[in-house]
Amino acid sequence: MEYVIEMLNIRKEFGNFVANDNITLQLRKGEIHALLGENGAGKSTLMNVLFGLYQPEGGEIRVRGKKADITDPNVANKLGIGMVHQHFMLVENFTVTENIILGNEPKKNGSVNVAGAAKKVAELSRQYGLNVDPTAKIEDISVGMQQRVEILKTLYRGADILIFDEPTASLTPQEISELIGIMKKLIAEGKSIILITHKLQEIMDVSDRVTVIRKGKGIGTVETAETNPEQLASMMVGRQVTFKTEKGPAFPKEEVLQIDGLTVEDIRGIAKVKNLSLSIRKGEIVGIAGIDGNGQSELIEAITGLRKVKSGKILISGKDITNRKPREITESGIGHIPQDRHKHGLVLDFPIGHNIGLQTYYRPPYSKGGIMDYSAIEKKAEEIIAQYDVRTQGPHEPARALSGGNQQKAIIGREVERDPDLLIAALPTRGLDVGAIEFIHRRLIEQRDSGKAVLLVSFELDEVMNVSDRIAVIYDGSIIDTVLPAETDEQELGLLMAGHSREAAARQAEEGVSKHVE
Amino acid sequence: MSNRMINLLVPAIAVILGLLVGAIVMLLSGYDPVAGYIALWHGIFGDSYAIGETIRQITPYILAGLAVAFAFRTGLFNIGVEGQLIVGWFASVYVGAAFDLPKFIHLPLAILAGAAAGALWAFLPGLLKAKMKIHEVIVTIMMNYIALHVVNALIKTWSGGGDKTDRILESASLRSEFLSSLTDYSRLHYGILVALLMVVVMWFILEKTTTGFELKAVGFNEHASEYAGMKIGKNIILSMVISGAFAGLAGAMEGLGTFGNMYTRGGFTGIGFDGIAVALLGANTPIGVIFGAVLFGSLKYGSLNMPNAAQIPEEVVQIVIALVIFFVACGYAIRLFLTKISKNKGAK
Amino acid sequence: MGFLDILYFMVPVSIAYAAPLIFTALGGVFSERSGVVNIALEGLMVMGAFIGILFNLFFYDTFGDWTPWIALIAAMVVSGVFAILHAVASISFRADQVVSGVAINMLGLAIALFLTKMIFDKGQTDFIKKAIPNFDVPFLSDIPVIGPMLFTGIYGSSILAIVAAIITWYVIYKTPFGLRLRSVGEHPMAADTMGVNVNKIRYIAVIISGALAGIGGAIYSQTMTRDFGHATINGQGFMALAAMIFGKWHPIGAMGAAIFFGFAQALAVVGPSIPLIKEIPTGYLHALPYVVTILALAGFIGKATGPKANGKPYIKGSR
Amino acid sequence: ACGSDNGEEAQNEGNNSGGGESASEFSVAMVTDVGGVDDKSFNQAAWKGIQEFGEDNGLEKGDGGFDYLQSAGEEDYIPNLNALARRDFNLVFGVGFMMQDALDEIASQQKDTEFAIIDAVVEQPNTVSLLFKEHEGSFLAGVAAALTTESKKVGFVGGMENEVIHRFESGFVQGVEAVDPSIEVDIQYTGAFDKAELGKTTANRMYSSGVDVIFHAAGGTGNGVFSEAKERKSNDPDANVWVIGVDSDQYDEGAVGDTNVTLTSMLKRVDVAVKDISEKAMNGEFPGGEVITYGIADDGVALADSRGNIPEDVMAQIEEYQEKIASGEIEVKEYPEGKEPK
Ligand SMILES: Nc1ncnc2c1ncn2[C@@H]1O[C@H](COP(=O)(O)OP(=O)(O)OP(=O)(O)O)[C@@H](O)[C@H]1O
Ligand SMILES: Nc1ncnc2c1ncn2[C@@H]1O[C@H](COP(=O)(O)OP(=O)(O)OP(=O)(O)O)[C@@H](O)[C@H]1O
Ligand SMILES: [Mg+2]
Ligand SMILES: [Mg+2]
Repeated sequence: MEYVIEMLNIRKEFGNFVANDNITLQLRKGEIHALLGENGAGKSTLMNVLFGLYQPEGGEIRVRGKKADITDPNVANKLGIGMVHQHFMLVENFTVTENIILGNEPKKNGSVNVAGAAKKVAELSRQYGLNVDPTAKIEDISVGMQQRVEILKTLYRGADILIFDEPTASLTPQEISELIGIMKKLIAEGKSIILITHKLQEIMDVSDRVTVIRKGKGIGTVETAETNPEQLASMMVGRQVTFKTEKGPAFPKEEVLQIDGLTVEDIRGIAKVKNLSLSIRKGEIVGIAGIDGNGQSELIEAITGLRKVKSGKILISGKDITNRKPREITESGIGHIPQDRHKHGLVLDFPIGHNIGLQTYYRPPYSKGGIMDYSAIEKKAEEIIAQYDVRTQGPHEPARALSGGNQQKAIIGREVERDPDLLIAALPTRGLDVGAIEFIHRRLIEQRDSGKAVLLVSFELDEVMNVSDRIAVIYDGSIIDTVLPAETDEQELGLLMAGHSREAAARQAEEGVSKHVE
Repeated sequence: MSNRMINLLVPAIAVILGLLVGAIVMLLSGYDPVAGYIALWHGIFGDSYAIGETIRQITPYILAGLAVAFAFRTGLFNIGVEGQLIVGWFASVYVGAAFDLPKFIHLPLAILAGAAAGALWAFLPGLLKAKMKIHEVIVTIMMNYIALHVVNALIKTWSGGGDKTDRILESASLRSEFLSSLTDYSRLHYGILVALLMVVVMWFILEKTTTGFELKAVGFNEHASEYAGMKIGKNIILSMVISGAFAGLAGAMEGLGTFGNMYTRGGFTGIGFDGIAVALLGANTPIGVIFGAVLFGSLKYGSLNMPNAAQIPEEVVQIVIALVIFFVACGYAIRLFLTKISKNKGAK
Repeated sequence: MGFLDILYFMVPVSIAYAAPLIFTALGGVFSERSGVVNIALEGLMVMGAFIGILFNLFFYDTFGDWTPWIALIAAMVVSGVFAILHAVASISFRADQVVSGVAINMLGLAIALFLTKMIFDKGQTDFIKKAIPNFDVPFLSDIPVIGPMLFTGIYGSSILAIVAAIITWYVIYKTPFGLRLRSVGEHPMAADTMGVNVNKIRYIAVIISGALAGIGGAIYSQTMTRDFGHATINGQGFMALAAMIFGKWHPIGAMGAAIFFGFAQALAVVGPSIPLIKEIPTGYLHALPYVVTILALAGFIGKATGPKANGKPYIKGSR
Repeated sequence: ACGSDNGEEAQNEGNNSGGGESASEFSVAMVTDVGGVDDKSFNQAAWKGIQEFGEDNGLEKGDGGFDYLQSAGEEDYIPNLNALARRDFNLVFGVGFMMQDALDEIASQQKDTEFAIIDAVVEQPNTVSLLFKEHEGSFLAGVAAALTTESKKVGFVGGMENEVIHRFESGFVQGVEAVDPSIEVDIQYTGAFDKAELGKTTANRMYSSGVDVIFHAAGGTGNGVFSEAKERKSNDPDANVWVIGVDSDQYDEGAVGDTNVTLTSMLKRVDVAVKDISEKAMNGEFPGGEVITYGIADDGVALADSRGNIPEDVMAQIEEYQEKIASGEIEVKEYPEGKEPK
């Protein structure tokens, strides 16, 4: 059997911490090879070693049978290895084309031939059905398109060994199915792929083989055909994991959040939320289903006071909080798990303890008369770290050093412990492993059961379906329909999210239109 | 080798390296480094007078360093300490000379005047940054020149066309018979206590108060701070104002301690700019600032004695000082080296 | 003076004043666009001013009227080399870029003065025989209104500065190097994964900034003072830094800002013959240029944010 | 350290003239102000005087001979003065009015050392204050300018405004008026002694508006004035632009090819004063507590040799005025109208 990549007994240490402990991974030509492991297991590290960003302390790498010594990404690129990084490696204020050609720019008499490159990019993007706008600035395009730009970067360089580090973490179902289509195309062309994802179903759908690692150690490699999600999960976590979180029926009580005719504009003055109305009651979880960029972020920012409201009203338990300061809003009973945990959720350079105090530091017991009582904050932090199983050396460790999964648990702990009437959870499980996801879902449901309201925004249909009691579908800035999980399915939701009316959706379902919504 | 150990060794080695290279410079330019450094040593610690003057020199550096450091902790680069120092100097002298009050009121009042003036001078850049996102560096640079010319003009107006202000009254002076007799007529004054007190104040604000918590948070991550309900603008302005107050105090130390009056100035004092290095050498921590200030102050004052006692020209001395600063700044390379050898030792 | 006379006076003066600042500010643009804060511009300018004069003095007999121009090249080279110190410290040794800058500023002045002492055995150099000349552009200077404003008494160095700004714009926004330069200043890790050698680019950028600041200094000393002493360069480096930010790290913007500063300075000089301004007492008039600048900032410049990675050393595999 | 020295000096005076060891019985030193020892102004002149005195009396540079200390900032004045006193120099000069308070303080502490201050008055028994009648010399500069101008417009470029510079302005204006009251004097202060670009722009403004002679009292800023004049001269060799230098002879600064734009310079002979006082002190005649002003009569101020840039006949007229001032026939007002210090 011919291997294009062989990573043999790779060992990588950070200081005295061993991130990769003699891990072996062998990639066959033309296969999709999944790499599975918990947050912090060492997947990205292993791949960064292969891509030349890290130098391994031990082991050897063979590319197409020949021993290779990959000292930096340049070497990897030359060997035809391309990597789509977990945290996008894109220059925000560059155009798509500029990002793609960076490093080997086509020249026309001395200057960069942007026009020519743009053509080539457009060509490639058509060829693989990636549909990206070569002239758009990265900061202006959706995460999904940024993802595809990352892919184009590798294709542009003619890589035939592709590493995808959690490509689907931040994609909508549509985008995911598109991505899967793309990967299949690539394989058809004889390329080989290593795929990191926390979504077992994806692995089952697309991969040929799976290598599982746990806490830096290789657990083993299995043929996808001969395994199942449950087995994979227990392999990586080391215990049984339940996927569909149990939850009893909801008993909605009085109204907590009431939004009437809300209109919100983005920086450029374009209306992103259009005359939107929504109401949530205590004891229920309302899921907002929708494709990224349909106004979810603006809606949440408006509710939480991070963005100005153009027109309309937002009431929280009857109190008008339209265009109030964030603090006044949080104090009137809103908890907020922000979409971007690194930008809004945490002060990464603060210890995790300070971060847990971020919303409450200014009032007793955490401070009295303007004087901080850090010991009180730490005590609280330690409670939360214990209760929410945040894996860290303790309250003093900088938030930066925690895995996103654990960063996320800390944030959830912080917000839930403030005991808000309404908990807004935006993409709360993005990038987390199944264990962490299960944990977080359980917490959201607990909130509901204790008579709180939860507003869940997610691009993951199954998440919305599993967790919410009611699903409000957002399209082009307004709620076009509200459905009950029991009475709908992924196809219908998908169609609604694409802007079709329920009738149309139903009709199409009859005609048995495509399983996958392209 | 333990980390604490290394942390202590790095600056020490840096200073030594700087002095070594400085010695080479002196040799190449035909001067005797040994004599030079002996002179430097005597210039700093030679006798009670030298020590007194060295401490006097360190005093404004501590405050200027605190000013820069404090702003940096909130993510602001206050390059306008120089100007804030100048207005602080003038304000303190004005109050010190224009009013006649009992010492226990007059002195604090004069000191406060200095702080207030500095704070005021830093308020505008803060405001422009907070409200219009105008970069503080450029505004503070401009404010430096404005301070220079405006204060000169004020001195003229006040002194009726003269070149210097009246002398402050005894009741507003930081100097004391006791200290100068202790140090053989040096100009050592109680300002050093003010400076050290301010070190504590900065530490207290940053590490103990909610304000400090907010200032640091905003400095690290504006978005998260806003999310957490902090007022970004307010914190930016506050930080500049406090920073400016420290700078103004540095001026007050010159006005009420070292000089007792103020002359029209042809140029800047330089203390404000050196304060930038002082702060960063001290990693923007209150204690670190003391280290930076001691280094700068000692070199600056002690080096006066090198031309005096060893006939080494001013210019060479300046080169040596610059080299020391340079090497201290390059501490990382030394740290790297130290950890390497300590590793190798560990390996064996 | 009539209004036009005032303009005829102020415009050329502003451009002349701006030339050294433009070059130096462009240097700043290169360095900071690559992510290296360059507060060392002042010291690099000092070095340039000194070398310019020194070369001019020693080689006038060899190069005659061309001396000032060749002196610019000499200054460019020496300051470029001198800038390597800043590069090593802030890129390889991860020194705090501001402290390193402060040290370079002290060092530059000290070395220049020391050599002056050694060579001329006094505090300032002799006077150069051939300064950078100014001239009236034939024909163009006869055009009414704009002739006397733009084409009269213009310095070759000013033209050079404007050309340099345009070239810089081209290099930074149109060439592969420019693309890499900006990427390194915005997101070095991304650049690294694309096979761009981050530190190499930064070294080049810092050296270029030294070279340009050197030219700036040499232009100043060869037009304004015609000798070199301790006060020849005092603050221009920081004004250039201000111009760079004023211009939002954009070459053309920086040029505009520098010319604006020149205009503000000239305003203070002609102030006594301008209706409103003449009311301001002299003492305060000296502060006018700086006040005007702040007003301009508040008025129509507004928000300016530098390159994202500015001031942060690039450390592989850390985030 | 050396209270009784004066006495000894007096006795040793005889063999002093011969130089040699015994000479080192008397030692003299100075502290520069922030301008530094090479400021082409009073610091440099003072050091010149001390060096000459040293050579005349066979002194060595260093302890027991002659020496100077440079001040980087005004906070250095006191330590420097103190250091020299402690090194037992018999006579210590403080150069520049900025040193007034510092020297006052040290003189009151170091009672055994003799001090002299330039451009300011310090009332201490062991201190002599040396002032100059800049206005008298500037008067002559004004005469020279008035007799040279063709456009009937002359200019004065000042540095920072202070009493000393006001004396320059005052004398210059009176000199011009004495010759021809109809001549317009364009006066501008640049607010700085170290901003050549300001000097150049200001001179540019003046020359553009028809001024053809500029007298500058602006230190380094004056550099710019020369640059502007030289630029105009080299562009148009028969342009009528002149600069009158200040403090030291600035002839070299005016060289343009084989012509020269330096009309003359108003010399402030700090060196003369320094030598004079040093000799007095060495001979035990130190005028402690006195205020001595050096004017035209005592060669304290004068015009430099114009190397022919001022024609004979004009020179003759200037000398007439010089006589009159020396003899006191002409009384030169020290300060301009409304600029008298309070
Ligand atoms: N730059 C780094 N410096 C120090 N330690 C690191 C660094 N990157 C990773 N580690 C350590 O290595 C471990 C594995 O990190 P890695 O990024 O490979 O996890 P992962 O499997 O990619 O997790 P996730 O699924 O969340 O992406 C981490 O738990 C961390 O302790
Ligand atoms: N600078 C660092 N120092 C120490 N550990 C780090 C550092 N950066 C990352 N890590 C470790 O790398 C592991 C994975 O980091 P990563 O950011 O990929 O986690 P993640 O859960 O994937 O986050 P995200 O959800 O944002 O992708 C974490 O366990 C974290 O501890
Ligand atoms: Mg990862
Ligand atoms: Mg992840």
